[in-house]
Amino acid sequence: MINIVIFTLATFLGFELIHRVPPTLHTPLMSGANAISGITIVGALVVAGGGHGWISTVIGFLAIVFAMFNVAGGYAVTDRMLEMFKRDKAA
Amino acid sequence: MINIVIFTLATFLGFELIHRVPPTLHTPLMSGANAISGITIVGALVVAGGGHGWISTVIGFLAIVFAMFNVAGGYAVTDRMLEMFKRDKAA
Amino acid sequence: MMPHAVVELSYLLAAVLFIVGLKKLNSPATARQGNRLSGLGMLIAIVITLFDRQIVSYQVIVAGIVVGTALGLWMARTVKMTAMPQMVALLNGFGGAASLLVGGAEFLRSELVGSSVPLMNGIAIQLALLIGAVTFTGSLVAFAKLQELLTGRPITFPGLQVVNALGFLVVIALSAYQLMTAEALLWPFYAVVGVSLLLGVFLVLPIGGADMPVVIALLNSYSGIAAAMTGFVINNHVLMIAGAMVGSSGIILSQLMCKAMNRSLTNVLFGAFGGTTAVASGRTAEGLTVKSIAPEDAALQLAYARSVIVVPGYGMAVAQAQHAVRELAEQIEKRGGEVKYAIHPVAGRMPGHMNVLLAESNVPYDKLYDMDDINPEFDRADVALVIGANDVVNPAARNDPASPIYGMPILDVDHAKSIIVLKRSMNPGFAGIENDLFYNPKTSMLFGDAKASITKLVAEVKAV
Amino acid sequence: MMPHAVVELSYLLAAVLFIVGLKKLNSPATARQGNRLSGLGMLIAIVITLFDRQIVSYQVIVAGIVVGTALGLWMARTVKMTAMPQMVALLNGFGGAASLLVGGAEFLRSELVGSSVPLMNGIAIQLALLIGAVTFTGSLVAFAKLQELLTGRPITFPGLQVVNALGFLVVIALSAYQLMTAEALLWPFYAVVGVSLLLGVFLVLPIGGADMPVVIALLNSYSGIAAAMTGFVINNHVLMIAGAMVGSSGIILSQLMCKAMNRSLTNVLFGAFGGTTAVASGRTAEGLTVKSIAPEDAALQLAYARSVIVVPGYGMAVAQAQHAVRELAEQIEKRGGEVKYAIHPVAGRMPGHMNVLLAESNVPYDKLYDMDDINPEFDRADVALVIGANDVVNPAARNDPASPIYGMPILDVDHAKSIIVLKRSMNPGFAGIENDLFYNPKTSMLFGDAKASITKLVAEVKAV
Ligand SMILES: NC(=O)c1ccc[n+]([C@@H]2O[C@H](COP(=O)([O-])OP(=O)(O)OC[C@H]3O[C@@H](n4cnc5c(N)ncnc54)[C@H](OP(=O)(O)O)[C@@H]3O)[C@@H](O)[C@H]2O)c1
Ligand SMILES: NC(=O)c1ccc[n+]([C@@H]2O[C@H](COP(=O)([O-])OP(=O)(O)OC[C@H]3O[C@@H](n4cnc5c(N)ncnc54)[C@H](OP(=O)(O)O)[C@@H]3O)[C@@H](O)[C@H]2O)c1
Repeated sequence: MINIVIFTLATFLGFELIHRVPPTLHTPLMSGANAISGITIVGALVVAGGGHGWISTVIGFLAIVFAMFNVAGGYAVTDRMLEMFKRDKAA
Repeated sequence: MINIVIFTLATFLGFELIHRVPPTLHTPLMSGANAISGITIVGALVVAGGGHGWISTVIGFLAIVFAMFNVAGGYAVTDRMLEMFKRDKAA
Repeated sequence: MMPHAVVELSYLLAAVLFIVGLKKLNSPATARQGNRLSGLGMLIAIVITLFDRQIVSYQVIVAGIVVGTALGLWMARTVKMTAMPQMVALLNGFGGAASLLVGGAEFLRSELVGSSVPLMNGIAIQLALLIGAVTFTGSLVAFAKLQELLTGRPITFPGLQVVNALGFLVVIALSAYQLMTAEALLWPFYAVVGVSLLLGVFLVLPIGGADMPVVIALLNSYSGIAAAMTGFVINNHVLMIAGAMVGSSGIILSQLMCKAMNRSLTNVLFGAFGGTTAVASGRTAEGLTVKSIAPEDAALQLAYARSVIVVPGYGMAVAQAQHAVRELAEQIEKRGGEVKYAIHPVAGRMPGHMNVLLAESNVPYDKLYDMDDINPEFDRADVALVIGANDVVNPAARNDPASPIYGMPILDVDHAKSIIVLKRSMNPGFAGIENDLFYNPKTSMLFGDAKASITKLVAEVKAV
Repeated sequence: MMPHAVVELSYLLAAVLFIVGLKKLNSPATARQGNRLSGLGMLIAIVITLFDRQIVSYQVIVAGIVVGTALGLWMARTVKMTAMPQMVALLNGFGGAASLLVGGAEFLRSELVGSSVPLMNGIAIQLALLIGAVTFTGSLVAFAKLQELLTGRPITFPGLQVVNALGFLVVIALSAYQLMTAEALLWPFYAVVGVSLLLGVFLVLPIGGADMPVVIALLNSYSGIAAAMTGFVINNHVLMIAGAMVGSSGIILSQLMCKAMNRSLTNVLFGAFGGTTAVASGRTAEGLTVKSIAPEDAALQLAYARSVIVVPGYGMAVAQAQHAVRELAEQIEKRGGEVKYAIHPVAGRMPGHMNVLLAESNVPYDKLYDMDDINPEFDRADVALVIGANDVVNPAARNDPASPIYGMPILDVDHAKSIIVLKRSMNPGFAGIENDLFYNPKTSMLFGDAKASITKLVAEVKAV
């Protein structure tokens, strides 16, 4: 139950935060938010490392690969994009 | 522990929400937020009604009076102020 | 007793209503609805608590609710709009008192029953006591200062802050002792409450009357945190959520005020600002002349102005001149002039003070402009009409690095073609400093109580 | 194993870093730091999990992390900026797959061990399976469409939506059965996963290629919710918080795009928009003439313009003309002209697409203006240079109630003194409709690939 409270609060907080991101940053926002959703890596680690037999381990391995791809790729590509955003040096 | 998580999330959410209140509404914001802090009435009810002996009951009674003053007065005076804010009829 | 899930969901619903209510406060058009939703959330929280908990003695509860509600509503109905700062201080203090009492009752209960409280709850109880008590007495002192039951001057003595620091340490030490000891002791409890109550008094006494709004915002924040602490104690998350949000609200508002005054929070709390009057700043007014103007002449200027910017300040609140101001604006508009209102973020004695007063007198809120929006417009204004404002239009904030208000953002009234200042004398405003604006060749002073002066102006403009 | 409080606080710290990271995304100046803080939060969450949980087989984990990270970084390094929509789709799909796998593993474990799962967790597992699977295959289809492995046209057949609705009902029914039955059954599990995977495919196939960004934003939202569900399953709040925030982010972005296109989300998802090409709208282009212009003449206009507004669109991305555009702007600025960029919220194929491309070519972000800010400036512009934009400058959105894009807010390029449009032909843009702008007497068409045309323009302006 308390979990639903947390989920609700985080949803509201997400709305407020995202609403303030300017359109200029919407593409990095998408990839950055994407990277955050890779948090499911925590679940993958728990599954893979728990020693619940080989099925779990295989599934866990795949889950880790997918999630880490999402995390590493997401953060790196977002960083690459954001690096390019520069203010006018003259101004 | 989970309570600290909730408190943290709510604090961040509060910051985001309040930052968007325009200066024009800062006085009603103060009294309105004040009314919300009267939520401690819930605690007062629990204390007063629990039947934990007369000390608790007396303290609980006082707590209810104070908290209800805060709640009723806060919401009512905020409503009174907000009622006065009107857009230009001509515009 | 109700099913657990229903109770929890109802509390969550209450929390969501608080959130949505605050969200809707971001525009005057939806703010009232937001406040009502928030109130609905409160109602739900109260009702569900009454149903859920094993309430044995309804009489006491009903009595308490009736008394509290009646008093609160009566105050809310009768309070003058100009007395809003006091009202908020009082509400605040009562909220703090409630948290203090709840914390105390929970402490006594656990101590008497001898049940051992988890450490987290123990800490929360001690915090509820400390913060609740400081909020209670601090708010009452703030109330007394604003209501002028106490002098607005800082009341202080050498070493006061040392005493406060010591008191604070004592509370911490006693609380820690209380948490650590296994015995059921009452004296540390009474001591914590007593010292905390005194702390509230001594923390606020040395702060000047006009800094009270910052104090109130901060105490508001505390009362929220105290409520959140009682939430930890009775393990109810709606209290934590609501309390935490109020906590952040107060902190934001006090920061905002400090920024608008270009002072640090430390300076406000410990600076004993506003003690000295009329400190001559580096450059004094000697040798400069003041031009006074008669109501008829001022009225002529206003009647023929195409664009007038009204700059209200604390003096408008003191004189209760807001209704007269609206009348004057209507007269000017009738003659084809345009009237806008320039609202400085710390004009008056609390944030948004001027807005509420002008709203009361039916000035539409889209004619009220924030400092940043209106400042560029003074260049084009024919007349800047300064009504009981002083510090917020003092050019020393821009020019005089020696001035105590140097660096504070101000309204650029001196960019207007002509300036008319309404006040009773040459006395300084809250900051206690000379104002060069009054000696500006473009400035004319219309001396007298703001309400009386404006009433005259209205009559004269009508007669033009 | 670490002390419980340390673990919990570390997860909370990770969540706070995600929050602060998103907060800092509100300005280009702090965005990069924000993204890195968010990444730090992720690192903390991963490390603390490795330390805390009873991890027995580190080899598998290390292998998985190395493989996944290597692939991810390699993609991130090598992907072209113009291919960002595909990249996001792929990342998204993989996130969904991970949630699906975690949900599946948890299900199998509980089922095999025979431990009875609390109802809440059971529901969360089923939701993780459904949402994870739909996100996975849906994103892959979106990727294929954007990468042009599949046609961009809607692929649909009569009754498809009925099939989808049925599939959805089947999943719900099977999940409910699974939750209710006490037996350890595997077939409903496989069926739920299988049908959900198909659902993802069939939900996205009937949506046109240019609507993919909306789909991706929505799927992004789903992948967040799927992550939150796995958080419910393994009872970890950092997953819930992060997942919920991503969930709201995707919803906001898809709403924003729909609003900028003046279409409902339902229309995007089920409208099979973009199927027909060059639908003649009410008023066709017959009898109107198009004025074509030579690069030399266009260059002359640009060279002597004092104020140029560049309007980039999808064609600039196709032609990869962003670097050439910057060069052209520099030449114009060298000659004393002022160049601004007008960015329509749905120009290109994903929100912020043009901004990223122009940032890549080193255009400072303070020269990029949002639609509402730049629209009033077209009145004062000498030349509006439209580079591969079409629908976002189509005046039919203002004038022609019969047009499918009627009501969509557009850039007011037709208010400029002169308009130069760069495109390859008279073919329509994504919406498949004629554009009256091209027949406007003020408009000159410079036909050809945008990059080639602009390179010519640069040379010509230099030569002037
Ligand atoms: N708003 C807030 O939240 C807040 C918070 C903390 C501190 N403050 C401080 O409060 C001050 C506010 O500035 P302000 O310009 O509004 O006010 P001010 O600087 O305090 O000046 C008010 C002026 O009004 C005049 N006045 C008083 N009663 C009057 C009457 N009946 N008729 C006509 N005039 C009258 C006074 O002059 P006479 O005596 O000559 O009439 C005085 O100079 C600032 O220093 C600000 O930093 C505000
Ligand atoms: N950005 C988003 O988030 C988003 C999301 C969903 C939908 N959409 C939709 O996508 C559309 C975007 O509008 P838009 O104005 O940017 O693009 P558009 O309307 O799709 O038009 C693009 C134009 O670029 C031209 N073009 C293509 N390749 C070119 C090249 N190599 N050189 C020069 N010109 C080239 C094409 O004309 P030729 O073939 O004649 O060259 C085409 O008319 C809108 O309809 C919008 O609703 C956008």
